[in-house]
Parts: sequence; structure tokens; C-alpha cells
Amino acid sequence: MIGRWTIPLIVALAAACGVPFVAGDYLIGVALSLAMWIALTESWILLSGLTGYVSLGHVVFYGLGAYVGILLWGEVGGVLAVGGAGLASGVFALAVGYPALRVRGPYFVMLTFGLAEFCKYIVIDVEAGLGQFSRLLLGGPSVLQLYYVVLGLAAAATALTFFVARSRLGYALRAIRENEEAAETVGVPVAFCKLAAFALSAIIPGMVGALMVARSSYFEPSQVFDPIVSFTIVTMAIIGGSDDARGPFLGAALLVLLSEILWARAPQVYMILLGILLIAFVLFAPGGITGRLLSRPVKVKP
Amino acid sequence: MQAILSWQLLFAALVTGSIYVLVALGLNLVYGTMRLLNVAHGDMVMIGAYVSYWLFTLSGLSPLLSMLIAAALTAALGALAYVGLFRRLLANRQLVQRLEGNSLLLFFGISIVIQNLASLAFDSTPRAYQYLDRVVAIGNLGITENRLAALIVTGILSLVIVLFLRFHIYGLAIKALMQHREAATVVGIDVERVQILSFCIGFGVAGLAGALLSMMEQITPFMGFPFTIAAFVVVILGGLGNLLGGMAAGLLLGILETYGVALTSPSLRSVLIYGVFILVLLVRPQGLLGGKRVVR
Amino acid sequence: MTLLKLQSVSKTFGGLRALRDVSFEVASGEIVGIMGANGAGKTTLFSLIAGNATPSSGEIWFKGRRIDGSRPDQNCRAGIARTFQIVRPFAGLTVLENVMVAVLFGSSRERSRAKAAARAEEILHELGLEERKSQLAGSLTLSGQKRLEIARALATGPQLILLDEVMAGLTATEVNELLTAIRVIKQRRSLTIVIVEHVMQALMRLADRIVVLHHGEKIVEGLPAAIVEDERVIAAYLGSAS
Amino acid sequence: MKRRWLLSLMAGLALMAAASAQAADPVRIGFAISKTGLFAAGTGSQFDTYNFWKDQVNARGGLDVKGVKRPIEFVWYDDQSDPGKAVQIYEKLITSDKVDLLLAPWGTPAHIAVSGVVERYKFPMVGDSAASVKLRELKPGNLWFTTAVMPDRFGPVIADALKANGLKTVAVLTPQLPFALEVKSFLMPALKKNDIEVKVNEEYPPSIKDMTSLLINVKNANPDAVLVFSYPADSTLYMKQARENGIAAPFQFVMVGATESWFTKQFGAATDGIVTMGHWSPKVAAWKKAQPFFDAYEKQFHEAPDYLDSALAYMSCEILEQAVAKAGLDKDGIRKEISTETFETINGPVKFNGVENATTPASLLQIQGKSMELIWPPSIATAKFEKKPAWPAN
Repeated sequence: MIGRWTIPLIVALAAACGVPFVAGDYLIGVALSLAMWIALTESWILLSGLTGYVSLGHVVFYGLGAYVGILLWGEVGGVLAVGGAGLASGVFALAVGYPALRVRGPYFVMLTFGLAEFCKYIVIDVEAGLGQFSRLLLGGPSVLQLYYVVLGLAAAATALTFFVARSRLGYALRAIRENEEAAETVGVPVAFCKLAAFALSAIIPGMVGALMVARSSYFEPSQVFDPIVSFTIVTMAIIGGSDDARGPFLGAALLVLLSEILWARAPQVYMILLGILLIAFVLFAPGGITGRLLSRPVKVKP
Repeated sequence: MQAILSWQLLFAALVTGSIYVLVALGLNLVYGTMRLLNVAHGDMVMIGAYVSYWLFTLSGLSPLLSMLIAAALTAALGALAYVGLFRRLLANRQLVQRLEGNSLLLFFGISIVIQNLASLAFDSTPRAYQYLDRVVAIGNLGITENRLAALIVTGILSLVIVLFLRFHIYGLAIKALMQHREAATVVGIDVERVQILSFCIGFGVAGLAGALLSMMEQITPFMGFPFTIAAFVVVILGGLGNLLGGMAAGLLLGILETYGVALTSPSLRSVLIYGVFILVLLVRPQGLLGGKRVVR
Repeated sequence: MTLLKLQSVSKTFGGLRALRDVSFEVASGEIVGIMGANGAGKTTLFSLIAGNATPSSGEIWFKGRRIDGSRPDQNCRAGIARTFQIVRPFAGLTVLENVMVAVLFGSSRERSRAKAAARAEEILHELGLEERKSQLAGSLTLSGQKRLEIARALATGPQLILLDEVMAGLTATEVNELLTAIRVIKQRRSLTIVIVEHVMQALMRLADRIVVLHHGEKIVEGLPAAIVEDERVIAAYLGSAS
Repeated sequence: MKRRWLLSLMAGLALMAAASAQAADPVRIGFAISKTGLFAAGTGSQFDTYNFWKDQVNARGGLDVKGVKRPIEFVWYDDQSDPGKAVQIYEKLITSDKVDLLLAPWGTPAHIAVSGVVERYKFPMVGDSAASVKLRELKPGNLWFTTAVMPDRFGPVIADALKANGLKTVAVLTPQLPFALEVKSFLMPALKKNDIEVKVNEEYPPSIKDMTSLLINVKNANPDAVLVFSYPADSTLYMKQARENGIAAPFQFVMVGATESWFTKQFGAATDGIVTMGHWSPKVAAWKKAQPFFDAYEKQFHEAPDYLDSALAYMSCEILEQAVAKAGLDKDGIRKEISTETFETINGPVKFNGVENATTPASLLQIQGKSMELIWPPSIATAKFEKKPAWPAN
């Protein structure tokens, strides 16, 4: 299985690295968006695809990363700011994960959504308290530099999800998804495993958040905590097939393409299509495109 | 500080609370009878508000009349959603296993579609009209007529619904379905019809609440979501499926929000609502006031 | 040697008392049967021992250590395994993966997935499931899922295994096969078994000793032969339920 | 005689040829504007004025690009009142649409947001309906604030006006938006300096739907002046609810929206006495181009231009036009031109000190009956402040 997918992946990565040599600023920007969404969706799958705890608030990690990033960037430089953003998101996940992950099923979905909105308004109020509405990051890295870094993060997120899914932890997480009581009863330390997945799925989105602030040079809380980001992640994952590291490529590619065609002239149409895609996939193809293509069951020779 | 003691504030709290009561009631019906988590519920409020806005702006029709049209329209949408989407969901065994989760994602999709259709049709600029906006003075309490009207309508409607559920045959069937689904089918209740009815009442009441709201607040295509959140808080506080508990909780949230904002700052309003929302989910998703089931 | 000891264990849910002052001991290597009508508190008892629930009062000791209040996964690693009356397979995982999870996280805490897979295959072989190992667990027949429950419990490497109505719903032939399998497995691993069973005959043939629960209280404890004769048992259980 | 005729014919043909060459080669100017969303109600006059300017210039034969006249073509998008979207749009305008020039979006949030993009691509843009001290301090090199109401000047101006009119107590309501927050931060110390007591000081979210609890506080405090640093949506809300709650302060200020024509149409007599942010008036004789602009605008749109946004939008176009006439479309040339030259505008001469309009004074405008009057500072005032009359009883 690894063999079958390694070569296409390496080819794709090589092609992605080559994009800037043939494309102009605009296309590099599009490729950057694509890489960003892949990184975010892969991270989401590590949590939600594997454990079944569907997060509809993953933007909270992105937003926190962005906030920490903009606060640190001018003080300590880009590298440390991005690292700090990832760290902060991870720590935040550890802090809220324990109580949050005790809530199950649809309540967890709503909880994550509420948590992200809550954090958004907290940050808005904190910023307003500091007399800020938005912040600027002038003189950040070029789009090209950002592209390579985010591409690296997308690759890292994919690899992380791929290997965790096949690791000891991955078995535990999927057992939790299927039946949490049974998993606990056969010795899986469920609270610990869920928390680990939660934290692991938070770090890369945090780093991506900081980088995307550098990309737009602009930070505004309601922008970086936009719930549409969470919504898009879930839709991308479900379109692609949500419990596999291969899923997001198709979902992200499709939606980024759609978005590029529509966002400037018909943003509402884009959102409507997004909603319709989600409805259609939940109703008709819960396994996503990948699920359809690779009709299961998956062979599991370790 | 004096503001806290003013009747004005209490009145504002009651108006907000009564709107929450109506919105949450519909959510509770749909969840209670079918275990569907309708996060598009607040969008019915938005649709109802636009119906009344346009009818008033174009033909001068009083929102107190057009609220019936708004309710009928959203009720029809409810029936449509049920027949078009949820019958399929409820009929598919594989999907029913994860019914609550799937319904949540479906309704999120629907919500996004509705909001953006509205934004496409009406654009996202806030709109308002003026109707019954004279101030009547009762003692030193100044009340806008439209708020008074809204409070009266919500009060009457809540009463009607309570009586309907207690005495009408369909009301009883809905209650039976909420308490025990299988038993309800055994005693010969036409589950399908009751479910459609729940959808219609639930959506219709939300639409009506929106029509009332349009007299008092600016409306936008994205105004619905906070009501969804508030409705969830109310339903969870009052106990899923517990209608009377929900009514009490609706008023409680109205008071909590209005006084919370008055004591702190309007900028904390969202933090307050989402804070309560998170807390309620973390502490006790099965409900604080009511037990696990029970409609009295 | 006493492996498991319950000392006046009670459990209430809300106002409802599911278990009241239940005490008994299980020695190493024994097979103890638990009998009782529906709602007598059998499954609650298992949940308390396995750690899925915490007793309202009383103490539970395992291998000389107090375990009431510890988590199921801790108890599992300490050597207690259980099956569920209503089967709980990891439906979306394959049969082999189901068992591998138990090997990886049970008392052996196997690190290598290759070794875990090999060990899991052995256990599946013992329970006659090896041919189904690549199938999704959710697609097994009821009989297959019951066996998988046992396989998964065994794979955690327990000293004590709690079997909750593993024979309910099986045909007579299937019951016989399963009885044989359980005996063989017990011998091979010197297991201690506590078993809840509705199929009376099976329990009589398997158990060394039987504890009878009625409305959450232990009313009698003794050898199978004596139990069937006991008037209280006949009145409380045989008379009403089966 | 014949030759002359021939010559003029040839000249005419050449002109036409040149004209058609120009027509095939327009100057493309890009911008984003909030056509929908929270700010939409406030953006109409800026948008109309951009188009008014474009039509005027095209009617004159086109934009003078270093002596060559080329027609103007707009490339614009709706940013939906979302500054983040404005960022994406300006990047798209520069990298994908490859426009020749940029005009500014509406409002301070979007200006701040896109300043990073124009900086990244070194693309000069004359700002209009925006000002930010924080942004000024970051010393951007490609964005200039045409407006006079820089928060650090506008805050003290308000305080001075209050003091001069004998108003001693205020209630301050501020939406959480950058310009509003900045103005407030410079207003507070100025109030203190003038011994004006702040009785209510509240912030609220920009999308606020109900101000009742705020206005109850204001009413109980009964201040001489109510300052609401509002944007169109909340200005509207204030007008409705202040009347409901019977706010009786003689000085009631709403910040954005009151200069728009719909505002007076919607609220009629209730607007009498409302004070708002000022900048321009056709009545100031020293601003020679003001009255002609007013007349031409009124002729085309059958309504008066917005004293704030139309004026600012037109000024920013004038500045860009004059810079391009000298520097052509070369970005570095335009930047140098804007930074150093003095421009003749409808608001008088404008010269930038750094990125700030250093010449035009910050001012206050009051709606008096049906007319708009500059009431402060005295140097450009067209009338004196009048106490707001009681709200009309429907």
C-alpha cells in the first residue's frame, strides 16, 4: 500500500515544488491556497477522521496561530513566530481537550463550533481593549517563500496523518471511533489517546495560521476565526473521504478550483455549491470520492 | 447601575426571551421527535424576517398579518426539507446509526445554502423598516409599540402551543413520539405524518418569530445563526424534548443576556452567549432543568 | 488464592438501586457463574468489576489491590477482560484489527504491530475466526461477533475474564462448540472466569460455583447442583424468568 | 485653401486614429468597494463619485498620461464589507487582472487591510475614506490619507467644539472598528484637558442590532452631548432608538452615514440638529473648485454630493489624475509625485506630509434644517452650532 502511493505522492510533491518556475504570482498564490487547505484538512483528519470526533471548530487553531504569529512576528522574527504559533495551538488543544473530548457525538461537533466562536469574540474584545481592530504585518516574506514553507507543512501534515493512522496510536484512535467503551475495555487509554490526537491535529493549523497572516499582511480576529474555514475543512475532507490521508487532495483541489473561479464575482454561488456538495456527499456518498474509488474493505497487512 | 433596576431593561429582557422561547420551541420539536439537530433553524427566523420586511416595504402589509404568511412559508419549507432530505435520511439504516451527527452536517449544509441564497437575492446589507414605532409611556417605562405587540403575540402563541400539545390528538401524538418512538408506532400513531407536522410547526414558529423580530431589529441574511445558538442553549438548558423546561430556559437566557450585557458591555454579548453555550455542553448536555426526557 | 473479592458493593443509578451489598470471592482458576433474572444486576456487576462504572459504596479487590474507582483501561492492563452482552465490535475495522487493538493495548502492551498481528491470528484461530480475519467486524454474523468479543477479551492477556451472556441467541450446536472452545482456552491459559449466562444448561455444565442475584442482592451462592435445588432460587428466578 | 482643407482633414483623421488607438488601449483602474454587507449603506456616494470622475475624464477625451489621453476603464469587485476579502481582491487586481492604477476601497478597515498588499507589490494608491494613526506610524510608502480627520487631530477638534459651545458632560459610544477606536483614544485625553466629564463610555460590536441597554444608560446619565462613533448601520440604529428612548442631549453626533443622501430621506426632520464628521462644503469660498463640483454632481445625480465621502473620493481621484499627468503610469514616478507635490482639489490645495494630508483642517458638520453647515473650526465655519431640537413626534 505504501508503495502504491509513494510514487504518485513524490511526483506530486516534485511537481508542486516546480510550480513557481512556470507560474506567475497569481498561480503561485493559488497553489499556496491549495497547500494551505491540504495542510489544514490533513490535520483535521488526524483527529476527526480517525477518532470520529468531528471538529467543526478547527479554525480555532488556525486563528490562535494567526494571533500568536502576528503578536510575535515583529518581536522575534518569522521562524520563531511560526514555531510559537504551532506550540500555542498545541498547548491550547491540550488545555481544552480534556474537558471537551468528554463530550461526544453531535454535542462535540457543536462544542467545537461554539469554542471557536467563543475564542473569536474573546480575541476581538481583547484586541478592542488594546485599542486594536486589526493588525498589519508589513515587510513579511514573499509569496514564493511562503509557498515553499506551507507546501512543506502540507507534506508534513500528510505524512503525520499517514503514519499516525498506521501506528499503534492509530489503531487506538480508530477503535475509539468505532466504540469507545469497548476500546477502553480492551485497555486503550482513551482519554490520553484522544488528547494526543487533538494536540497533534492542532499544531500544524496553528503554524499555517501564522503563515497566512504573513501572506495577507493583515490580521483581523473575525477574519482568522472565520467559521467558514472550519466548514470548508469538513467539506473537503468529506468530499475526499474522511478517514484517510489520501482524501483531502481531491476535496481540496476541487474546492480551491471552484473557489478561484467564483470567489471574486460570485462568492455566494461558491458558498451555495459548498453547501450542496456537503449535503450530497453526506446523503449519497458518505465514504467520499476516495471511498468510492477504493471500494473497501481496506486490506490491513501491517 | 440604575439601569439594572429599570423596568425598561426587564421589558427588553422579556422581549428577547420570548423570541428565544419561540425559536427554541421549534428546535425542540424537531429534535425531540426525530433526533435531528437542526442548525438551520435560525435561518427560518431570517426567512420569516425577510418575508415581513418585503411585504411591508412593497405593499405596506402589517407584519402582524404577514407573520402568518411568513409562518406558512417556513412551514412549507419544513415539509419540503422533510420530504426531500430527511425522509431519506431517516429511512437509511446505515445513516440512522449516526443520525444526530449526520443531521448536523446536513443542516449545516442547508444553512449555508439558505444564507447565501438570501444574500444573493437580497444582498447582505442590513435592512429595517419602521412599524408601530411610537413610544407608549406606562409610568416611567417607555415601550415601543412593536415590542409590546411582539411580546403579546409570543405569549399567546406559546400558550396555544402548550394547549395544542396537551389536548389535541396530534399534540398528544407528538408527545408520545418524543417520549418513546417504538411504543408510539405500536399504538397506531402515523409516525410519518407526525414527523411532517413537527417539522411544519417547528419551522413555522421560527418563521413567525422572525417576522416579529423584523419590526424591532435590523435584518441580514446572516442574522439567523445567533438564534440557532441561542435556541440550542435554551433547549439544552431546558432539557432536550422538554417543552415547558425550554420555555422557562428561553426567558432565563433572555434575562441572562440582557442583564449580562447591561452589567458589562454590549461588546461582551457574543462572548456571553457562546460562553453559556460551551458551559452547558461541557457540564450537562442532557439538560439542566429537566431530566432526560419528559414532556409534562 | 483469592483473585477477585467484592465487599458489600452497592450501586445506585439516580434513585434506582441496581446492586445492594453484594459480596463474594473468586479464587484463581475458578469458573464462577452469575445467575439472575433480567434486571437482577448482573451486567452492572460486570461494569463495576471492569471499571466501566464506579460503585456507590463497597470495595472491589483484584490480586490484593483495590480497583474500584480505577478506569477500565487500567483494570484491563491489570488483567481483567470483559465481553459485552450486547456485542460491541469495532464495526468499521477488520476482525484482525479488532483483536490487534486488544493485543497492542492489553496487559501485554505489545509494541510491534507485526507481532501483534501474529498473536491476534493465533487467537482468531483458537476461536475459529481466522478465515474471517480480513472481513469488517460489522459484517460478521451474531455468532461470529460473540466469538470476536471473546477473542478480543482474550487478546488483552487477562487473568480474569468476565463473559456476559456470550451464548445468548446462539443455536444449540453453536453453544456446544463455544462451550468446548471456552474450556480449551481456559485450560491452556489457566484463566479465571466469571460468567453471566441465561442458557441455564450451559452454566450448569461450565461453572464450578454459582452466585444468584435477585433484585440487586445476592440471595444464594453454592455448587450448581445445590443451586438448582434451592427453593429461594426456584421462587425468585426459575419460577419467574425462565 | 484646398491644401489647408486637406491638412485639417488629415489632422482630423490622425486624431481619430489616435483616438481609436487610445480606445483600444484604455487605462485600467481597479478597486474594491463594499457593495453589500455591513458597510454597504455608506459606500454609495464613493462609488458614484468614482464613476462621476471617470465619466468626466472620459468626456474630456481621457486620462492624461504624460500628455497622451487614454480612456479610463474600471475593474472593480464587491468586497462584501469584509476587509479580508478586500486584501484578496487587491492582490488579484495587481497580479491577475494586472490593472494600471488603483483606487481605494471604502472605509478605514479595508484601507488598513490592503495597505499590506500595495506595500508588497509597491503599488501606490491614494486613500480616501480612511485614516489611521497606527498605520501612519508604520510609515507605509504606497498609501496616503487624503482625509483631514486624522484621529489625533479629530479627537481634540471634537473636544474643542464641545468646550466652545459650553457642553460639559458627554456620553461616548464606540463601535469596535479601527477608526472609531482611534478617534476615541485621542478624544478622551482631550476631553479631560477641557474639563468635560465623560458620563457614559461604552464600546459595542459593529454588527450591533439593539442599542436599548446602552441608550438607557445614556438617558439616565442625561449628558449634554452624545458622541456615537458609528458607521452607517449603527448610525441608523441610533437614530431610531435614540428617538424611542427620548435622548434629549442638545449635541448628538453620529459619525458615518449622516452625510449620505438616504440618511436625510429616511429620517426626515429627525435629522435636524445632528452633528457629524465634516470635511468639505461648497460654501467655503477659498475652495474654488468646490462649487463647480457641487453643481456638476447635482446636475448628474439630482442630489447633492455627500459632503464627506463624495468629496474625499473626488479628491483622491484628482490627486491621482494630476500625478499621472506628470509621471505617467510608472509606479515609482507616481509615488514620488504624490509624496512631494501640492495638488489643487475641491477641498483646496492638498500636500502630503508623509502620508497625511497636512493642509485641510478637521471639521464638524451639522444638519440644520435642510442644509449642511460646517460648524467647526471657526476658520472655515459656514454657520454656528445650534442645539438639537426635540425629536419630532412621528
